Amino acid sequence: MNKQKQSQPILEVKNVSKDFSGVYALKNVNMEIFPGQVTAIIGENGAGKSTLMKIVSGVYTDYDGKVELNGEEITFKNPKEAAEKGIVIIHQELNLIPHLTITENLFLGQEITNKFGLLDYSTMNKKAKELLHRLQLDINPATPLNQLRVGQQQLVEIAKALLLESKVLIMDEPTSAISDHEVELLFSIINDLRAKGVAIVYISHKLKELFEIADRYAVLRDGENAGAGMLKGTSRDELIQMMVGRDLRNSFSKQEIKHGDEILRVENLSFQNPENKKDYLVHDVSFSLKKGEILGIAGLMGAGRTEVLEAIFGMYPKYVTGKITVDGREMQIRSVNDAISAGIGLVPEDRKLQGLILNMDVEKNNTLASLDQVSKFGFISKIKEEKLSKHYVDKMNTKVSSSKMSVQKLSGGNQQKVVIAKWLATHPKILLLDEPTRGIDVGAKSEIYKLINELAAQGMGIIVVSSELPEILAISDIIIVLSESKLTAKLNRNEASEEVIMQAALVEKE
Amino acid sequence: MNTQQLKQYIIKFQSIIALLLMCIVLSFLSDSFLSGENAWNVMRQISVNVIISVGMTLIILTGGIDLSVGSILALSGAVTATLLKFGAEFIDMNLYIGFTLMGALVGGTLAGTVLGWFNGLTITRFKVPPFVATLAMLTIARGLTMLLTGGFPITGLGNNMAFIGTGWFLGIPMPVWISALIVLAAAVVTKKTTLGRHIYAIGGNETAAALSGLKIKKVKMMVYAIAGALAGIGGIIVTSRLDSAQPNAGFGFELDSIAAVVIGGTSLSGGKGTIMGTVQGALIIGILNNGLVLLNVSPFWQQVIKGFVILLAVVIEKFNSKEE
Amino acid sequence: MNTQQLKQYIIKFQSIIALLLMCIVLSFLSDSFLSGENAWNVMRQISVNVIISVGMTLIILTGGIDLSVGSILALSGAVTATLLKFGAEFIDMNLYIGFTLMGALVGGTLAGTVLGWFNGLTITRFKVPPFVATLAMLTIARGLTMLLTGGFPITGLGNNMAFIGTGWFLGIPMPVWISALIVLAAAVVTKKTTLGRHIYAIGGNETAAALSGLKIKKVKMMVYAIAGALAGIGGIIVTSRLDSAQPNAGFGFELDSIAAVVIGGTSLSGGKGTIMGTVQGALIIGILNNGLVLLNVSPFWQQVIKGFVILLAVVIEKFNSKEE
Amino acid sequence: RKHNNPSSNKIAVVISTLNNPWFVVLAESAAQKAKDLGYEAQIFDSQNDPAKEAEHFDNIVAMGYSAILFNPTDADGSVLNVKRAKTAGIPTFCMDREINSQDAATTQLLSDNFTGCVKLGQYFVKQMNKKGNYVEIFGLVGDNNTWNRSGGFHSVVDEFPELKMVARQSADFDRNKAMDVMETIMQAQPEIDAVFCGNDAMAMGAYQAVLAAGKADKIKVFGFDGADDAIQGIADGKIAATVMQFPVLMAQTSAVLADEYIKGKRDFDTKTPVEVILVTPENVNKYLPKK
Ligand SMILES: Nc1ncnc2c1ncn2[C@@H]1O[C@H](COP(=O)(O)OP(=O)(O)OP(=O)(O)O)[C@@H](O)[C@H]1O
Ligand SMILES: Nc1ncnc2c1ncn2[C@@H]1O[C@H](COP(=O)(O)OP(=O)(O)OP(=O)(O)O)[C@@H](O)[C@H]1O
Ligand SMILES: [Mg+2]
Ligand SMILES: [Mg+2]
Repeated sequence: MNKQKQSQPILEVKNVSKDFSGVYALKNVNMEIFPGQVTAIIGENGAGKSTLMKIVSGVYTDYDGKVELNGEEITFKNPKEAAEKGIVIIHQELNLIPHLTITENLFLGQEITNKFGLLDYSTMNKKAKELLHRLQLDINPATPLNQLRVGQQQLVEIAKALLLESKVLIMDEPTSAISDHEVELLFSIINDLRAKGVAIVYISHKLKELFEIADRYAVLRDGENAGAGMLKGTSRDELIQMMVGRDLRNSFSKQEIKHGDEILRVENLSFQNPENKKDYLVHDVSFSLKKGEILGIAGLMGAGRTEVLEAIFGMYPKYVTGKITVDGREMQIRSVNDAISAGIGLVPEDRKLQGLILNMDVEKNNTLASLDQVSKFGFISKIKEEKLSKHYVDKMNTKVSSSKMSVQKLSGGNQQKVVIAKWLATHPKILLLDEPTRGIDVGAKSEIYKLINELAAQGMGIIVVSSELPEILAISDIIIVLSESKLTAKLNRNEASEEVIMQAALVEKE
Repeated sequence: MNTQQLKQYIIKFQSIIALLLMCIVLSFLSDSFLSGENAWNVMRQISVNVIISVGMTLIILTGGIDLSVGSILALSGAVTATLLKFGAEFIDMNLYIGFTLMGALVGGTLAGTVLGWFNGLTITRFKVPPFVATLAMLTIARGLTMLLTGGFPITGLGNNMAFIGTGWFLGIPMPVWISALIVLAAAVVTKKTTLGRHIYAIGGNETAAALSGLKIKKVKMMVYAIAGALAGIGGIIVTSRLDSAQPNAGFGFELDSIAAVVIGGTSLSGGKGTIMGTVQGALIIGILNNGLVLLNVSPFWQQVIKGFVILLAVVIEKFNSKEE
Repeated sequence: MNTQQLKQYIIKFQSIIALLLMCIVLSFLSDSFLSGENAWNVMRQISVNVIISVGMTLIILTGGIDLSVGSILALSGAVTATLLKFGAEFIDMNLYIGFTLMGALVGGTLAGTVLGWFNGLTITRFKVPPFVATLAMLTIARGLTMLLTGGFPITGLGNNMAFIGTGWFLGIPMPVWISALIVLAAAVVTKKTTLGRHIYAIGGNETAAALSGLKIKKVKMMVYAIAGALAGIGGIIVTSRLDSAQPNAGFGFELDSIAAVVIGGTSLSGGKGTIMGTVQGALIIGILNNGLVLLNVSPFWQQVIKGFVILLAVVIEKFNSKEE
Repeated sequence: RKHNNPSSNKIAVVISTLNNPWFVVLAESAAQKAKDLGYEAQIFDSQNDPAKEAEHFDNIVAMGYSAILFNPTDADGSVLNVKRAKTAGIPTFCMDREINSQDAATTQLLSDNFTGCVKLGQYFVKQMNKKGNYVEIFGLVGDNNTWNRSGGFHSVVDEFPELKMVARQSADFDRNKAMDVMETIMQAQPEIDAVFCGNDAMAMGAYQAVLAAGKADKIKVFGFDGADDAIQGIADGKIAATVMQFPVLMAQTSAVLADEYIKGKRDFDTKTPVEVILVTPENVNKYLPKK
């Protein structure tokens, strides 16, 4: 909006380096952020994007180099100081308090009090309501946060940042848990802010989004600058080239696989809401899956996609009804163990909470679900375990300095690979993947797609839940669409397009 | 949402129903249970536990725990009694300050505050887990009490001091007044103030709280110091009631207090619970103790029964909060 | 990685250095410290704590805690002594079974196992938090012990029984043998078996473990039952050493045991720690107790010093593991 | 293996607990007397735990003490310890509490709790005119003094059918607990004429409850131990009676006997009874704490 201002960066990063006990996450990184523009920061998993943003926003206080705000060097003691200077960050990890209400979360650390010094709930609730409304999240702001789904929580996280008067707004993968509909909303908000002259830093692995919203880009590779400039006139392939330092264009294309016999049939699957017996999280869903087939499940946030997988995987036997047939035999899946012995594996939605033992090493996480393969009479064979783990680390190209490294030190993408490897080690017949590429860079993504395809080619049946339609379209043989816990469409690969899927996903919504 | 709110009210109600049920059963079993005098007895007897448990609730809400309350209580009582009886002699300066009652009370409470603050210090600055830090303090404060008193009780503290623990004011026993005021203040703090929100937030998700700019260390220090101060006040009341500071006072109080907090529905992992719940928890324990003695149940059986009631209370509580 | 491994070795080494340092200082301060007899004394004295703490370590590794070990120890001792002395009378069936020593030992251990198993049951099936479940058991088991013994010690258990606690075998005291074997077994279980791996996984992230198909409830039940059994063995040793089952034996043992585990570097939030660490923790406490007595420190000061040493040990431990 | 080298002149004082002033006096008087006699003295606190006590004995044997002044935690549980010391050539002198062995200890200086309570019981019966309702508050369950005192008392009082025990509860020898328990009992039992407490701390606690309930002139409080405030209480008409034990005398005598042993004397009586005296308003003046 203000041409003159745009030529002056509001935030400048100069020669910043940061190491975690000797291992460099950032090396001499420079970056400029301009007001009234959206700067996309791109890079593979572990490239250092989040680390850089944590430095800028006062989370990490020990680093080398300089950060300048409006030409003046700044050093923050904590995130609050940064926020006071107008640098606000939406973290990649959700940072909300489960038992507090939405309002309380939004105003945490900046509570409004009345003249007696007591909390002024009516004002806060009112403001919260307005804010939520802006994000089309029409929930009572006095609802405790832990009653919201991940996607809704991410919207609250965004709302929390919007509450602060920001000059620089950093969004670290804000769309990883929300679906296209909410993404559009977020973009309209970003556009508003941009028009008001706010500098926005936007981190995402979804390149399509970046082209839609960003003005500039900056690429990080292995903690170093790998290019920056205006997005206009830069092609997707060029970006990818910068990110990974190699050409990835043809790395993924769907192979035609000959499908075999039916491996999974789900009939009249229903999942009662444990909190409300009359409500169904999954209602009367039926489908079938053949060997070597990839089934994509699409739908909006809260449509019940996760619950379909959870129901099949035996996580809530008390609330699930329906018939599940695996390999022609009807299965009574009353527990996760039943599911595993029936040959089913689930790569869950939230890898940190549900997928990994964070303080264990890569190797032990790899073998957790298949310990009996590497043990005899209950004793684990170290050699076999190492071999098994090495096999999958190599196969999946997991970037680890050693398989004895604790998984919490890995970047998101590599963590996801560890979770997938855990299930592959059990040699499942059917693999359920819930948002397998959430927060994963293009390089790792295409590796995962390739892997999924390979697994299918070996005769595994695969179900993928994803909020990214292009992803669903690219990898699925058949696609089912859920809307408000009901199945609203079953599409063949050739019938499906983004439009058709969105149509089905929005059924009954209005 | 409205049905949910309704449900939540029912849950609150249920907890009180459980209490009422206990009372009804007891009043059938024992004539004396329902007398007004007995009611005041129970209230007075639980008042020290309530006071300590308020501090314990705050600490547990932040995700911590305090095993040292009983020892701190003893030390504070001993400090109060010492100040009151012997004054503080500053031998070096050839100074002798005769402590008035008020001075002694402040001194006793301060002693508790300082020890609580020290707990907070080791926990926040030296990152010692609360369980261990306060376990160490349990031993340290007990040792200090023994050193201060030489292992002997300090008795004969005078009528003014006795009033705090045994007096009545407007028809209500003093300890009940004190505990009620503390409960009220704590309920307001937890529900209505920024500090309260921060306590819940820290217990709910410390990382997130830190990233929201909350001063974790400051809040925690404060909470441990408050708990220490409350243990100090508890110590004063105990000392006053007995007209004697006992070096082994407060032994095992930490477990009673934690039991009250947990029966009251506060989660030991932090971030969830209320002061009023804790009061109910203390009431349940108090009424149980009272009832078992009224019924002249053998002390051996009392222990077994108490254990099962704690289990039962928590199971019911769990069951209810699942409905939530 | 190599530097990292090296560092980790150094850390292990440091912990032992600390122990050595303590020993060196003590041997300068007291002539008797380094005598062989004193060394066996220390080892024998810590053996019961070591045995209990092995169980406690397993429980804490799963993210739980056990406050009932002391009471279970007392009950197991009482059961063993009762069986040994009076046999089990089945009055109804007109049956009298004189228990041989072996039978009594099995019976005592079994009693501990059952109570531990009951802890596991309330924790896994009724979802009572471990702190509360075992707090209740602390009271219940103590009450049951009182009921069983009528509050009186049971004595005169014979020489065979006494051998377990006071005898020597191949120049090593029996309790040391027993604790060493248990430590060895537990170290193998935690490091080399699937059960051990499952214990760590559950403590590290229970949800993820459950979703990986681990049988959480089964593992937890097992761990609590094992801890109960070990408390039972501890009870047998205590009873045997004293030639008498004391109804109030084991009082406060839970805190000593937790202290050993925590000083040994096991995290109270679960998933991280080792059996050998716990042994070191127990050694530190044991040597400290021994040293303070050898140096003729007044019992009151001993408490204060012990508290500070616990703090210090954990601070050093924290400091080291940060380097990791 | 004898450690009894003449150069060692250390005396150990092993005390059942220091959590009770009575035992603090016992321990400190013994240690002081030993020091006065020219020995190094050290106090070991068993914290009411026979297992800790066993540890102390191990240490004492290892460190080569020349005598042990011993206040056992348990009559039976402590026997093995004393025998172990004896085997190592270290004489043990029991103070206040007995161990159930004729030959393990060199001698036992006992203030007989049972007999003391028999005396108290007799006085109690007289004061009550053989009828009325009374309450018993006993001490730590599992402590043998608890049962000695209770047993002595009941051996007399149970002979009188019109003396009815209307409640019997434990208060762990603790003043605060005794007060709470007494308060509650008075609710259930409006007609109480007396309360017998297993020690003076509980007696004082019960008295506080009785006083607060305005029944100080109706309910007679009986204690045991001869603690300073209880003796003062008898003089002030608050407490009806207690049994005086003589911890200082007992402790000092044991130190003297130990000294004699070290100097070569060997023939000691297996038991040396130390008088316990019933203190009532009639004779209280003799025992009032000097200040
Ligand atoms: N707290 C930490 N301790 C040790 N290493 C860390 C820590 N945080 C990050 N790292 C390492 O620093 C590097 C950069 O991580 P960062 O989270 O910044 O990557 P990112 O670009 O945000 O990746 P992603 O796209 O997966 O979020 C990675 O190699 C990571 O393993
Ligand atoms: N534990 C719960 N408490 C309350 N509501 C729930 C709970 N779990 C699921 N729901 C509701 O059930 C519906 C389906 O949720 P589900 O997680 O299956 O959606 P999804 O399609 O997987 O969405 P996402 O993309 O966010 O994973 C939503 O309306 C959600 O709010
Ligand atoms: Mg990141
Ligand atoms: Mg989902």
